[in-house]
Amino acid sequence: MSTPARKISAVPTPTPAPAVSDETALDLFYWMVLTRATEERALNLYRQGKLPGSYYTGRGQEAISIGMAVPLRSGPGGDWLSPWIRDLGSYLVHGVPVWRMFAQFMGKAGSTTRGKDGNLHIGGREWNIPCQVSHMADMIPLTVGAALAYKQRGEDRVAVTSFGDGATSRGDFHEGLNIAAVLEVPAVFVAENNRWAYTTPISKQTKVTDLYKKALGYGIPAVEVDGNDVLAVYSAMVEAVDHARAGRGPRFIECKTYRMAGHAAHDKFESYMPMELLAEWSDKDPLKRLEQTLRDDRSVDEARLEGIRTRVKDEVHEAVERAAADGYADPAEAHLDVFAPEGWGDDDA
Amino acid sequence: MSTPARKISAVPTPTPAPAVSDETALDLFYWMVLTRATEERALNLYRQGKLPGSYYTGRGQEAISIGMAVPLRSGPGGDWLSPWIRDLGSYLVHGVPVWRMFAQFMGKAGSTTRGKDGNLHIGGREWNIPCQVSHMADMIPLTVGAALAYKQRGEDRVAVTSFGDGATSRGDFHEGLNIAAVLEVPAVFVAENNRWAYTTPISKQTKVTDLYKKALGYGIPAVEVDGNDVLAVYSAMVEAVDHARAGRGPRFIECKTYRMAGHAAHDKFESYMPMELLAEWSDKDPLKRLEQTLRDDRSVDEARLEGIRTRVKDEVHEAVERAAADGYADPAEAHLDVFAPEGWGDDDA
Amino acid sequence: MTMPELTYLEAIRAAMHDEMEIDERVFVMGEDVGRQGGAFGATKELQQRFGELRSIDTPVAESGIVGVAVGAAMAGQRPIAEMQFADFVSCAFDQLITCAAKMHYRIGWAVPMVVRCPNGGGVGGGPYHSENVEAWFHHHAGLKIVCPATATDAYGLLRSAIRDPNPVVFCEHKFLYRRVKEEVTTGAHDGVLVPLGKAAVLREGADLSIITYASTVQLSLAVADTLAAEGVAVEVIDLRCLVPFDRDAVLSSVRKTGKALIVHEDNLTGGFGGEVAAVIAQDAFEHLDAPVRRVAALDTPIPFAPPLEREYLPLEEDILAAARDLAAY
Amino acid sequence: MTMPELTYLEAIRAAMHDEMEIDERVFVMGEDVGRQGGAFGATKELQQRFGELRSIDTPVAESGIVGVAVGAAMAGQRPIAEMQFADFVSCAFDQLITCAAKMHYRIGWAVPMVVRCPNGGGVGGGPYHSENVEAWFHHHAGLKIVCPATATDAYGLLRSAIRDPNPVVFCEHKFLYRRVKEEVTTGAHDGVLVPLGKAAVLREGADLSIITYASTVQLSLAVADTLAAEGVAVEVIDLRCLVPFDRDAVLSSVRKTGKALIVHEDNLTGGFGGEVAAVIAQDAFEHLDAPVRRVAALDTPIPFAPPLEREYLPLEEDILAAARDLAAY
Ligand SMILES: Cc1ncc(C[n+]2csc(CCOP(=O)(O)OP(=O)(O)O)c2C)c(N)n1
Ligand SMILES: Cc1ncc(C[n+]2csc(CCOP(=O)(O)OP(=O)(O)O)c2C)c(N)n1
Ligand SMILES: [Mg+2]
Ligand SMILES: [Mg+2]
Repeated sequence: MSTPARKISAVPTPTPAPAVSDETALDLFYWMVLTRATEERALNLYRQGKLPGSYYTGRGQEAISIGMAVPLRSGPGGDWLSPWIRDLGSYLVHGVPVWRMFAQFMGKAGSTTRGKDGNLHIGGREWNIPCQVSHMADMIPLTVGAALAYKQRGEDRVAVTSFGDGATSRGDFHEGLNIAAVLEVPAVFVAENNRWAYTTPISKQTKVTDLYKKALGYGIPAVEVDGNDVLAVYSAMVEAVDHARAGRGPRFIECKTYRMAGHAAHDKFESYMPMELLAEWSDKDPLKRLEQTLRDDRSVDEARLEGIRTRVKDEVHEAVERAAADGYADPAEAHLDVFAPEGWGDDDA
Repeated sequence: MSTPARKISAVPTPTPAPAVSDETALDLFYWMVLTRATEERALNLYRQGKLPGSYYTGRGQEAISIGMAVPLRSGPGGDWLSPWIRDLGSYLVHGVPVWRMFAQFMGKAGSTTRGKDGNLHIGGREWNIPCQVSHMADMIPLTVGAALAYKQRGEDRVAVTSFGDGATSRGDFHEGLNIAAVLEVPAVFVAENNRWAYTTPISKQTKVTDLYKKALGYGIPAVEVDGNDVLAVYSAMVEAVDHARAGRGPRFIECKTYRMAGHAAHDKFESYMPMELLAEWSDKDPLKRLEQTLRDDRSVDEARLEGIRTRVKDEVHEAVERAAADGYADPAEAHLDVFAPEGWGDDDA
Repeated sequence: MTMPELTYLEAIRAAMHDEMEIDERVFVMGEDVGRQGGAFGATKELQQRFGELRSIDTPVAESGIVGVAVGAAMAGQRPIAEMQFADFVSCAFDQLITCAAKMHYRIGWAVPMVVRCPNGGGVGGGPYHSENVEAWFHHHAGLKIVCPATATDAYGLLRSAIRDPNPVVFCEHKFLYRRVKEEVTTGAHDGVLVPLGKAAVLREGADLSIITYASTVQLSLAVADTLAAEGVAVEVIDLRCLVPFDRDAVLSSVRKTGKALIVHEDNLTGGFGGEVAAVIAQDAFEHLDAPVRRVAALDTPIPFAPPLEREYLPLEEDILAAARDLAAY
Repeated sequence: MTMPELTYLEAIRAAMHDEMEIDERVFVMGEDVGRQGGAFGATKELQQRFGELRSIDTPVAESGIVGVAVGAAMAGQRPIAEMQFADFVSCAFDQLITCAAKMHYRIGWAVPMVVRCPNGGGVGGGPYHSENVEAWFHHHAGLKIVCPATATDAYGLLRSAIRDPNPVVFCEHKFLYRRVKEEVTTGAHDGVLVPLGKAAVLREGADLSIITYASTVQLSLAVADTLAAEGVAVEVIDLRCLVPFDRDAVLSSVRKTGKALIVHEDNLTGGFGGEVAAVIAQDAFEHLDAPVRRVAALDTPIPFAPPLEREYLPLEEDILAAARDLAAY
């Protein structure tokens, strides 16, 4: 069952957590299964030496990447979403086709960056997904800026970004949240507290390990939720987005979770992560939990779930094939597009 | 009378506010009178066109600059003090001779920077005062670093810095405080909340206008004090410094006050600062209040106070004369000292 | 269309005003820019005219300000972020080079924004209120850099910068703010536009090219006058923009004169002059009749005391001496 | 004294270890540097050897890290701050140029610290894990910049950098970390020291000077080999440090050969090569027999996909082509 979000600071009009319909729950299930399958496949490709660079997985954090993305409006005129590298699922939900994710990891021309950037540095104007940079927390002020633009134009759009516990130590986290609060923009901040930043445990990152408390220092109402419970994340997000969309200012959601593997595929995490804790959190696997809820509390047919799993398997297979068949961009493209051409964007004016 | 510091977050061993002796109170009085007189004289010189650049005064904030500096150990092996531009008095207490302050404003060779920097960008290794930069909040990480050095060497020294409400919006405030908390260094942070940053009122600076609450987001115990009551500031500082010196980690003090003039001498503040508030705060003038306490509560002889005033008048007069008589550094010095010479500091190794 | 006599500073204000009149997406943001109109008055009365959502007072947070501008630009606005002094753009360096500069290259999503930087020395500002920041950025592909020297250019280049779909670092020299003045064709619809990336040949001459920009343009013209009286014809080129760099204008001038003197107020090492010299030494080598000379400030922080700052800055006499040397070579 | 065969990365670790052995003031700090020994292992086991106060894991906060290092240095320590990747020093830019660089000039109080930056491309890192940051700083007086190309230099220059009383940006090229290896004289008391500011003439030759540093040194030597077989004697100069810049070494080489080719992996515009070219064009002009040429990366962000990154980087064949051209000029 979904644990209700613990409210820390009064939200203007306290609405009861919206009931999540079975259809939505199944939708969340589909996206989580797709995310898990995509990541598993990518990790295998990495291990086979078929992906350049390294590989970062969000396994065990899919409840967050999915729960925060599903409540948003996607597509042109939709909401801005700038997800953290653990949040592959967010990209999928918000519109990026699976094959382009694989093309991205492979550096192919079909990647959203035409191979100019790698891993989850994915984006495109058609999806209102800016292309993440490596520098942690940098996307926070950008997200505030997008929210400001919506407010200036009187549009009922919101801007959302997610980030890890490590990112909260950076100045841009601070400056971004403070400006968001003062300018009362429709932004939602999702902190994914998985208790590690590379090899650094949260105890060495901050003395205030409940990240939602940091938001209170900016006057931003904040809640903490069980980040391994997709229904909890989804509900908290629906509420936060509704409020932001209604012009009541920014919101902050801390999702408590645990990093289930190393920082990246090359990281020998066994040397520093306590195995007991990993085992413990493994029992809280968000996908298992959602499956259980669907079966036990919502009496969803196993065949229906299996149907989704099969559909996903096909989708991923097809996506990998397509990405593998794709070529690299012509090297000449390396020279292009440093600057946008004159007149860029004039159509939308 | 001194209002006791309101404790926000438990300080490990709550000690009663130490009683301030008459001698100490008179000492505080001397420094406050000296600070006020120095600033008044400097402002006059500025108006006469005798100081290049602009001029910033801390009039009305002397309780902070003096109250935070007097509890510190000065001189070689003493405490690190990095005061904000409103805190001329801190420099004096911590050892900078008055005439060198004037030389500083004038850009003379006798300035602590030999004219290479101006206004309160003052410092010197002999006083453990680093030379402030203009960039607000930059000195916070530096102060944390000095505190770290003392901790590493097992010295019972503390590092102190002060800054305005505006500085709390900057990333370096955040990064510095967080690192201080995590590394548990002996640093004391003094926020001077005078409710303005240039023309920006605190309501546009942050939604959390009680700055001590920000420190709690880092797990740093924090108190707020009446920043116009030098005995309150002094007592809070004694307590904070004692705790930091004892190795119990950083402390944060918010001094609530009001900026009694424009941002700088050239600022036409009448256009944006409400005059009623200025009048109201004028009644809370920290020097008047200390005088009153000394006379009424401590029965100090008026003659004794007058003696101090006379002594200060002479000191300031002499200081201005000396600075005026000083020359500029030779232009050739502009070329020198970009780098420290090999072997610098080897004597202390 | 009107042609008032405007100072460089008034021209900057007029450019923002006029763009804001015709393009709702344009807005200004920064510390004290709103009700107060900024530390120098560049945004004076824009809030009164266009409202609080288009002239935004921000907290003191340069990285946040620039980052917010990047996001707003991507979301379809045309932000103009003001740094209170150019020096403080150091705090926003990461946002500029990491987010603003590289977004379009990676996903073809443009970032049309301007960061206005009150730049430069000569005003007794000391090390932290006098920096020339233009050469902090030309290394970083994806940023345009504009450095006007006249009121007309300040107006026309700023309007072009606001319209440009790319992030532009606009270095307005604060020494020139009130010291430079001329009739400027303003007006929301028919004010003058000066294109980015075109240098101006301010004086033609066959003997020697001075290549310069911003505060040293007037000094170079004075030197050209002096040398004209001595029979030396100096060509003076005002780059106006460092990125895009008008390579052709520089090369064709130097190919004609055979002698190049590069002048900027910024310090020598790592200044833009090195880049100009390198281009000349590679691509006009066969036409060179003399060493490529640079006149610039000392490689030190900018000292505060008037005699020290004078020593630091390149003065007219320094330019004259170098130009004379070169002419005589 | 021992002479183990060390990789460039091991040499860096050994330098820190050996300085920490003999100077209690020296300590390392940064993200994951402690128990883990850093993302690349450069500080491996230093915490185990020297304790938690001398090998400090920090929060993710580059500006804070560098600022803390500045303060600790002023208070008498000798901090070595590690950036996890050089790219992230963008976040610490302000602390470096505002606090570290200008403190001694203003009050004569030195800031002896090192910021280690795992630098450079060629490792498939994409735009944010491949930057060459050395040219972000040479414009800013008060910072030294070191760019070793060999394991011995990595060791000897890092030891000198740690001992230097000034802030040093130490750019260690991560492509070289495990690819470059040699016997290095290590040892707390008698390990080799390489002074800052002295270029190395790695190959003497009378026909053409290649001036380079870091990852392009090996490529340039290979080009020298190829051209030697063609009868062209190439002199190869490894700058080792950009600041202090060994002007004399460059000028005397170019005065001898009359031809200069400047090579770096960093992108062309605003790279350090512009400065070198400008110095040559001014002070060795009379000896030049050919244009001053530069070979460098594209003026773009650093693309991720292998074929694009290859296009971006200056390759041996690019250097060879330019050198041949120049030799034939
Ligand atoms: C400014 C900056 N510094 C350092 C890094 C290197 N780095 C990449 S991910 C990471 C840790 C991230 O931790 P966290 O924010 O908790 O996210 P998680 O990986 O746990 O999802 C670090 C230090 C970076 N990307 N950006
Ligand atoms: C990083 C940075 N940005 C902008 C400025 C310009 N500036 C100087 S003082 C000031 C306001 C300071 O306000 P506050 O911190 O409240 O201190 P107060 O002046 O009230 O004592 C500003 C914006 C600066 N010095 N540094
Ligand atoms: Mg984490
Ligand atoms: Mg204030």
